[in-house]
Amino acid sequence: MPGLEDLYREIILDHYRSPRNRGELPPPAVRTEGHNPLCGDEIQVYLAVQNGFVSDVKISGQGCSISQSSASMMSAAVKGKPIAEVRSIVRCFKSMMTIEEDSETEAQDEKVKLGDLEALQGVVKFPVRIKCATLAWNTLLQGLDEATA
Amino acid sequence: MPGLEDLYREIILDHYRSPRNRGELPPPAVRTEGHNPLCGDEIQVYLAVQNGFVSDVKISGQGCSISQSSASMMSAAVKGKPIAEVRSIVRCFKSMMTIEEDSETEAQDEKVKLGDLEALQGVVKFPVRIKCATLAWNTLLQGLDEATA
Amino acid sequence: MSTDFIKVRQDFPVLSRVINGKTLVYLDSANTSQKPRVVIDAMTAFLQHDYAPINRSGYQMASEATDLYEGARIAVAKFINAPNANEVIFTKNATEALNLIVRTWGLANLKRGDIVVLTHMEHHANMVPWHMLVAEIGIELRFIPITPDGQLDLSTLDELLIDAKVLSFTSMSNVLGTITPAKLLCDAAHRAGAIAIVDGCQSVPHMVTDIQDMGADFLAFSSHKMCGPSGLGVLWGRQQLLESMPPYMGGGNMIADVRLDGFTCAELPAKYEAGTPPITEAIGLGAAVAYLNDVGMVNVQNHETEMASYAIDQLTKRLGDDIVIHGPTNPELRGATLSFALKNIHPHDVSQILDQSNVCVRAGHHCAKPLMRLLGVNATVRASFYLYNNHQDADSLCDALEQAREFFSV
Amino acid sequence: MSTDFIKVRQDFPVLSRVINGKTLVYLDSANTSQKPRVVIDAMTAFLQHDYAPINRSGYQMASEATDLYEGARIAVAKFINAPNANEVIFTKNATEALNLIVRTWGLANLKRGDIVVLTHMEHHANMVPWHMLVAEIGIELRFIPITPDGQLDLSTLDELLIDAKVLSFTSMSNVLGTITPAKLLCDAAHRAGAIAIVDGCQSVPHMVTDIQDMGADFLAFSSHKMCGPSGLGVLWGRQQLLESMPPYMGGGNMIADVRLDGFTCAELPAKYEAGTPPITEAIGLGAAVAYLNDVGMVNVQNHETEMASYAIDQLTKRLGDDIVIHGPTNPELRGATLSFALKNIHPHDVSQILDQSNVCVRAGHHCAKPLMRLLGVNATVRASFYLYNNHQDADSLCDALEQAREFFSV
Ligand SMILES: Cc1ncc(COP(=O)(O)O)c(C=O)c1O
Ligand SMILES: Cc1ncc(COP(=O)(O)O)c(C=O)c1O
Repeated sequence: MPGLEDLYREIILDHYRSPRNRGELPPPAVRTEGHNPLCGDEIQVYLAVQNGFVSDVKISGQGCSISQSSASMMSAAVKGKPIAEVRSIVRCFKSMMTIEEDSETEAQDEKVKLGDLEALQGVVKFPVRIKCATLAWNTLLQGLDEATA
Repeated sequence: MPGLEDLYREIILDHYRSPRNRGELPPPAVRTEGHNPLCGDEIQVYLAVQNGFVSDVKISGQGCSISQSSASMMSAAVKGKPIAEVRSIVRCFKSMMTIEEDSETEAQDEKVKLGDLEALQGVVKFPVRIKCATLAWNTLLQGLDEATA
Repeated sequence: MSTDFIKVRQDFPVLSRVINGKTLVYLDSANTSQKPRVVIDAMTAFLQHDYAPINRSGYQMASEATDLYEGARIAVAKFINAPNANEVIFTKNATEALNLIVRTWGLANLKRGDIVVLTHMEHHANMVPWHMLVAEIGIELRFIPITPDGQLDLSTLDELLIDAKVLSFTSMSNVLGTITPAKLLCDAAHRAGAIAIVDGCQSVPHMVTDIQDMGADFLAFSSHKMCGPSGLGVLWGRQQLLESMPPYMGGGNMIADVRLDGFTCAELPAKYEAGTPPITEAIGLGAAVAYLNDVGMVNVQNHETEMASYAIDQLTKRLGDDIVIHGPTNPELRGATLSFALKNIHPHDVSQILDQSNVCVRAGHHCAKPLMRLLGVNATVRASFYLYNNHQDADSLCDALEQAREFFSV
Repeated sequence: MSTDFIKVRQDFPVLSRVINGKTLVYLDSANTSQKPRVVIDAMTAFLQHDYAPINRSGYQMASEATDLYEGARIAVAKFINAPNANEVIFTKNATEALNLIVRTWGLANLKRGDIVVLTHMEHHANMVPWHMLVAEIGIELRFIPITPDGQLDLSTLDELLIDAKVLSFTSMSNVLGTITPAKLLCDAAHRAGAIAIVDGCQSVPHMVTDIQDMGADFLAFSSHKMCGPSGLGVLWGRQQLLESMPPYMGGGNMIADVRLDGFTCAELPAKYEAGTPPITEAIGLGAAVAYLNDVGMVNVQNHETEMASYAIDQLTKRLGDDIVIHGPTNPELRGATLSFALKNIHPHDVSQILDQSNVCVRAGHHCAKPLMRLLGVNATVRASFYLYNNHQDADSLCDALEQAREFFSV
């Protein structure tokens, strides 16, 4: 359907149909939860941190194709990475997802390779869906803060 | 001024300038108070009842020409009258002051002579002023109820 | 008798809007309704020629504005068959009306351990204010359960009502479309010694309301769901209850007198209308009520029963096993608000695809999260029909749903 | 720089209205203001082409409506120089904004014996809600007195503020027109450890508002007094305060989650906007703010200072000893809201005679009965000017007052 191919890229639908890193992790992994009050989506992010690395990450919860595929791609992108790099991926992703240019400009310079995640760029044209795309990421950020507190 | 002569009849202005029965009465006379929330008018009605008659009535308070003259005419009309007749004057006056025909129809048949009070009929054409004209009367009614309770 | 619903549709200017070459198919009226030309015109004319304060100033324009405002109150009172126009309080929305009851009647009459009965299908507006009393003064909540086909399960009603002080319920579910037996529930509440509060948001716009026949003690509803403007709601309450309750907000208009050391309250309805009210909005609602009366609420209701019947029929025929419609399938037991799930496609994705065809539905929890949990979902797609919708709208909905199914099945 | 106030007047359709052969002389803007064409058109266009729910549904029209609504919030935030648009809460009127502060911040932070300082010139909206707390939890009120020429008497300010938790005051008297020293008062409150609440109803429409410079903690004002629609008010509060306070009304939109046994709150500003908000009205206010920005608030203020000066001058010249104007006579210390008494003629009679000439003023207590008692009257006549008034309006006022004097002197 015209207009929709920007939103529903093939790679997004692929992550939606076959989500990576589904499941839970036992403590001491940190568990954080996010809500999208608009559509009722809920997500749980389980985060294991070891020696300054994200040693494992799992996702559970229910949501639309955008929130689910974004969570799946996120898990693939951050697993095994040093925490500093994960934070910089989060910043870059969120900056890609913002409409206004003024915020978080420092992230512009970081130029982390987002890879597959760039497929989500089309979401920005559908402002209501931005919250779907960023839900997992905000939940991850909370988890990072807790894990490194 | 055209249009105003219906409201400000000569007799009304006369009662306004020289109000009858101004003053207060000591207990056991009943004192009741009325407010017009729109304009801030306040009125006190002092009512002495003896052997089923309104033996004396006094008015104090501040207000506009309509509320003051209506109070003054009221005092003249009810002083010395049997309570039953006073109640019927009140009913007739209030029925004269209502715009809709459906309420208090029983009063229509009573045909009490309102005399000078009929000068106030013109107020009905100025609906906001009806509350001014009836303020003293509602306050009197309260007093009657208290005095005969 | 038979209303021309083709003409009705033409009364709503927005419905001729075309986006990306496609006419608007507005199926979100349970959320908020569109406005007929007469309502827009009444508001515009008032703002252009007659705008003035009410209740406060004495000049002719102010007195005319006051008459228009109070005329709207009388029209609303007649629309729900209230015994007395002074029992109609204008609020900002139905949510304020419900909060008002809880904070005035509720705080004055309820204490720790007192029981309030709700249903499992309440809108957050009839649940969260009670939760606040649970937290603040320790009342207890009980919930009428729901049958598998989305009706209230009344088998334990009398038990639930034992020692209850309040029964507060929706007269039509905003998710399932279920029409609840309001009169029966009010009677049961009164037999148990409880008062009955009716959240009429979803029924008042769609059917005849006779508050005296229903026997409720309070009724709350919203202007914006019944062809009227936003920014206005209605609380109706029995005069004696409203008179006995403490005031809600303090300020201008609601007072008889104010001194440095205290105040006294005005009579009804001013007592509950503190500050400058939604003047233009009330006048708009007056026009909306007149419009609905012209169409005839019986006709509205019949039209919607027919719409629900046609839509359920088509959805089932065309989408078969791929669609699950929540709530009663018998159109006589429900309004034309249809919540459903499309197999393997999240509601948010469904509404996105429908939007491509300019078919406007709501996907989400519809401010009824406890009901969602009961249904085992975190969202539904909801298509809600009103007097201006027609078969073609239902057909467009089915077309767009088929496209969604196709798009996601690749 | 120099605004064309002849053109400004033409922007307001109602001002060309003729009743009984006489053009409207609208001098009741302190009560409620008229609306410029751009505001009426913005509302009408929205209702005719774009009306849709906000925050809830995901289709294009709903998302456009949400952008318009949130755009209005941003416009209002900029208008008062708020650091953050999320600090702007849309309420139904200023009265709700003030009640909200009292019922949330107040109940959470005040206890028996705590001191709240008000002024003797407050509107009932900033007095009655505090009276309610006096009755409910036993707070104590103190009042800043007033000088003979209608200004705040600040000679005992520091004493009054000893141990005070709150200083809540109007930035311009709706009766006397007095502009109060808001910045100085906020500073004094903070020095004493109190929070500062500003009732900006009469100042925000008429002068530049810079909330950061003023240093207030909360600000309340009304859309309908600043060229915007009725049914809408604004509460601004410091983010940290708003975040720390309990919710006000419960219902849709203000929640993050609801279960049968409780709820959690949404973030700002949703937390304080329960239920469907005044959507069309907020969009109208957005247009009003854009209009006022176009005219320029500095120009508005200068125009009104000039109007006040001219009107006071003419009234004094033409009515001499027969008129007593309350409040400051220096136009620099006041807005263009003039309360006065005409010798031996009750205000209600004055306004009645003025109405014959289509001169619209308010006669009454102006929702400030304690101030009235202090002035020793139970009512005043109040003529209030706004950006659309001109010298001719002031002349018509004087003409009509002369006629009133003549009529009653017979
Ligand atoms: C059943 C029900 N109750 C209450 C409400 C709240 O109405 P409002 O948002 O107008 O306050 C709604 C609509 O949102 C509703 O559908
Ligand atoms: C100083 C002041 N405060 C509060 C209010 C109340 O505003 P509203 O009636 O819009 O709630 C007004 C106006 O009536 C006012 O002039």
